[in-house]
Amino acid sequence: MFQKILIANRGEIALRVIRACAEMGIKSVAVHSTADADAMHVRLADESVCIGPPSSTLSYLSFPAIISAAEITGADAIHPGYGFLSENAAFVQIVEDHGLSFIGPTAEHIRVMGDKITAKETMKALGVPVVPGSDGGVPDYETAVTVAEEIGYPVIIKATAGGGGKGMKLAKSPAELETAFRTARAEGKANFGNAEVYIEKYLGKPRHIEVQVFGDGKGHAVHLGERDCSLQRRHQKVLEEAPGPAIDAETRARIGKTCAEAVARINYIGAGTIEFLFEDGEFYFIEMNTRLQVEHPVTEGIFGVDLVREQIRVAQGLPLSFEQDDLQVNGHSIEVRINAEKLPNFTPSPGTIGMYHAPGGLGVRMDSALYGGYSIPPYYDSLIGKLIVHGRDRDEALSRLSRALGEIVIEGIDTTLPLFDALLAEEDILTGNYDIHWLEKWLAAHNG
Amino acid sequence: MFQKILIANRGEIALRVIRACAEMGIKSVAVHSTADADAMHVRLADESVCIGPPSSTLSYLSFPAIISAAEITGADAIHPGYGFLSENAAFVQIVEDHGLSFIGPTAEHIRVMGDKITAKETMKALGVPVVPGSDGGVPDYETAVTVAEEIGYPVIIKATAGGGGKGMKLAKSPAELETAFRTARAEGKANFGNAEVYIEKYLGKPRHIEVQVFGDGKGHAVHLGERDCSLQRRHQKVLEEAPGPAIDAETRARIGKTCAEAVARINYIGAGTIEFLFEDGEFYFIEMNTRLQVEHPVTEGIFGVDLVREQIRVAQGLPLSFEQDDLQVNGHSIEVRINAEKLPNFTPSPGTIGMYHAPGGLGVRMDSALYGGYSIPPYYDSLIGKLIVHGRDRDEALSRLSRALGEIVIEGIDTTLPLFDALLAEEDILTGNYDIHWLEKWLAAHNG
Amino acid sequence: MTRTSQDADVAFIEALAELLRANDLTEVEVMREYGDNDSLNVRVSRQITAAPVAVAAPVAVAPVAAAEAAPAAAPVEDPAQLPGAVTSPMVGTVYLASEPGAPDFVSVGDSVSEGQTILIVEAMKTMNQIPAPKGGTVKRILVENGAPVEFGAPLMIIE
Amino acid sequence: MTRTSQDADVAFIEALAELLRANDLTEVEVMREYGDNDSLNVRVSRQITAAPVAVAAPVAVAPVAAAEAAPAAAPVEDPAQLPGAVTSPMVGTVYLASEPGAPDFVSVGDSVSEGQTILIVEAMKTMNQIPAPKGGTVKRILVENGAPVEFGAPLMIIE
Repeated sequence: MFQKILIANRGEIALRVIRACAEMGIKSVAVHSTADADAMHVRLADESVCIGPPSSTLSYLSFPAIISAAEITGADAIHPGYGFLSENAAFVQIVEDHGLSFIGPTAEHIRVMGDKITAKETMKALGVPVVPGSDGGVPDYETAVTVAEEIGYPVIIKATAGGGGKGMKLAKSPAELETAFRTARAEGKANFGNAEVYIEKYLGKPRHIEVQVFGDGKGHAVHLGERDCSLQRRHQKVLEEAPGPAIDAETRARIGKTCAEAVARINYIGAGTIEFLFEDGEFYFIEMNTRLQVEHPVTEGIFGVDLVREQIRVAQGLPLSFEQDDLQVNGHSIEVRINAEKLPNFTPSPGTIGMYHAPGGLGVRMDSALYGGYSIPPYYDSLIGKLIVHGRDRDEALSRLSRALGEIVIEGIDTTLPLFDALLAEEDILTGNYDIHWLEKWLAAHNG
Repeated sequence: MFQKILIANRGEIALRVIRACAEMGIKSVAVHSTADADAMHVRLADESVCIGPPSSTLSYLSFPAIISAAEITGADAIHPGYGFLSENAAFVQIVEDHGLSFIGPTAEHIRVMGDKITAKETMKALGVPVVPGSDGGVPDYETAVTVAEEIGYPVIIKATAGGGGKGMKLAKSPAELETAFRTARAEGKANFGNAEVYIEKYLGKPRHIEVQVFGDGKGHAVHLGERDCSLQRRHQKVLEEAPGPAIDAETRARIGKTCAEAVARINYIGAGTIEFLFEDGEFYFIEMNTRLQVEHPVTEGIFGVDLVREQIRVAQGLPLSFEQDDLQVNGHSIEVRINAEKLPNFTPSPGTIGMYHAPGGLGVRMDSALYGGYSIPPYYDSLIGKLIVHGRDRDEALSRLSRALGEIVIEGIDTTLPLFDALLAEEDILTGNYDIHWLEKWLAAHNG
Repeated sequence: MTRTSQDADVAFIEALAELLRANDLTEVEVMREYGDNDSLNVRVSRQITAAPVAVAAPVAVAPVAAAEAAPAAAPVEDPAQLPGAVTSPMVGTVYLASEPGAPDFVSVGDSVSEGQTILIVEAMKTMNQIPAPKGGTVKRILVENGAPVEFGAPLMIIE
Repeated sequence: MTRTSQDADVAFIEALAELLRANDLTEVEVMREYGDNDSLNVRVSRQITAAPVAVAAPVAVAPVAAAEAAPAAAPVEDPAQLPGAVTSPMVGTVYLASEPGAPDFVSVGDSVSEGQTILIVEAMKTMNQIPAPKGGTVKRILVENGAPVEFGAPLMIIE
């Protein structure tokens, strides 16, 4: 059993892991750059080691610094959090070469899922639905007709050599196919010197739905339902919720089973997230994240389990502390990401916090490394806190979110908090009627 | 439907009610004494009214001040919180006479349950178990033998006119009865001029178990299981948990059904708590509290419902938002009461808060009206916060409590926080092996 | 513990205070045990201001008046703090006359004598006559007829 | 213990205060036991204002030395801030010699030239030779052989 875990991260996620360690009776070691000497994760860990200067490359991303810190403190295992080294296969290998345990999947799984093409092929082979397409070049219009019929309209024709929107043509119906096919070829030829095109299913208004899976590394795995993370700005998630407003119990059970079986078959170990686009009742694989997600607390909210505790358990060779049948959805959870950013342009806003006051009461969870008087260094991610609410249903969770937002005090810097007050006044948010384009459109309309 | 609710209270419970109002879209009015002008409940309510000087008698207990405040703000209803006017039948009458709604039971129910003897008779008639006894004077030893056999040993013989421990004699077995009986009579005669004695079941190491009930005022009621509040100092609860470590599902269902049926039969409306001593598998009624309890969050923790929301619902004539079958125990919750008191003597410690930092993360709820820089006035109760944790089981909840206690920062005053760290090192606390005398004995042993 | 030792304690604390001032300190804390049941804990602290600023209280009145003239300016006037302010002894509704149509109890410029009713505050259907706390001239009436008032709200200025 | 000792206490605290002021310290805390039931705890602190205070680095050396002589006194020395401090460029384990049994790279009193190896920090099985950043004399060696060091930890003083 682990006696001491080093957390190779900072901020709220380092705190998250320290809390799990404390509750499991395992000592924690914080590592930090010189810029983070006064950070909360340093204060709350049992031990701390300064591992380098502010630059992440020389501190939180430095293999020798982190391995050395583990060695001089006698840690048994390293938890990578998210970001930084959490999906770095080479780091996992080095951790294991030094006789330490990595709390996460194997280097091999990280490597496979880290390559988009290999990941897609692997998932497809494991029975996970991917975006249907021609699987390579479509030589002529006649073949295009056959392929498009198989896939079902609308389809998109893309130049194999293309990018940046050039050589991409939409065909909503068979009538539009020929023009789209020939135009895409022509644009491919003109722009990239290559007329070859392929065909894929076109998704107009998809949602981002991700399925939380957990494997024990011994061929057993469960799923913990889905999260809807469609509200994104520049591919950064802003608000996440579980269960997804567009997913019913039957759909959840179906896709969940598919995902759990897929990761069980590859002996996946630890927490993983399989991300999909979801439209018209169908799922299309995007990628798999082989780590804890920022938004994992919404899943914890509806299932009442501690995902970090489970990560630590399975990394020690223990079984998961629950079976699939133990996991029943209970109510609804929403998370909002509080960034040190100034609206409307989301300009980074580091600085010194004056008063910090966390919201409290029933159904409110705050995961944040802030404290009154803390100086947010300008070197790292702008995420400074996550407010997670839980209610018996989505309406109760939304009301609670609104109420809790009204209690937070973060003086001294600008934050994204006002964005959430504004979103909660939108009918589409209140009804859950949004897709992955909704927030960008809304921001464009409101900041124009 | 209520548009605006006035909260006739202060501190964390005023905040608790304001939060429920905010989540239900109902405006809130805070009332406050001049000493509480800067209090959190004043800051977070939609409106506030200064109702008098620091003295409670002239502010939070003043009928005219509170009724006037409701009238000038146009409130529809008054929530009394706990303490102050929450169990004052005359106040309820005046609230209703002024055309306002009282969020709580009727004046009549408060009156009946406010009188210990009437309450006991009423509960007994409703089928709620009370301490078995002779129901009046026992004239001679022969009768005493019969009564004691019926009740079962051990029994205690008490002088009818007695008090303060005088004229109270314990008989653990039939062999001890005669001496006990005659001594009690003699002491009664000598001390109070009256030799009459009565006999009751003796409870040596009872637990304090209370059952949460909720009535809709229309003959329908449910129970929300029990809380174990045995850890008390001078009859003040210090730590509460649900479910009770000594109560199994069958026992819970049995006593819960008895209590729910009892309050349903009297058309009880709102939240109520039926308090029992519990020993050897049997319950013995002590009293009924016709209001929200300080420790209601542990019940909210395991059932996932908002009791204040339900109070407000039924006060408007709405049904409860759940049925008995919807209420399934989920995990374990523990609350600790953080008082502004200096250990070891629990000396009141009002003063100005320096930094205040609430604990966060999974399964942690903080109900507190503190904020950094707040001055705790010396005029009121010393309760300044409640830390409530939830875990999948009792062990997880205990670990989480320990972890969360390590995160709280309350600078500038002394608090009872160190007591809980010490309690969590005690085997009896970790195993749930305590009764109503445990804490007093422990304090005596540790402060001697 | 004798009472006379208090003199010693005071002298001791006075010495500490002088020591603080002479040395420009902010705080001295002393915990002294002299033996059984004889101990002394002292903490002496001293706020060092940024720079000597002479602020005499009466001077503050002038900026308040200025604030009235320019409502956008910062410090809000608190009439309850003005000399001669009569504040409400209870929360309720103000009535300036005994009944609708009747003349007001007092008007600006009136001379009032101590104990004379100046207005009524209604609380819970009870009409509470509010007396002038002292004789003088009604300088300002700060509430309107029928207005709600909190405890401590300024009602009039009588000087 | 007699009350007259208060004079002694005041004199003692006064000495501390002067010491604070003279040395530009912010706080001194003293816990003194004179024998059974006779103890004195003193904390003396002083706010250093934003007012221009000329703090030349070398001046700081004097109070630091004093602090070493009296370990009970408050502010902990930070050798990393001393002039001539050589700090660790990485986290790892310090070795003062090239291998067990070999002589140390340098000893106190040695003259070293810029670039000369003064010790090794091992990180991830790699022996990193740490060079002297400048020439001078080894005044102090602040780490022991085999000790773990953080990034930025002071290793030696070379002046």
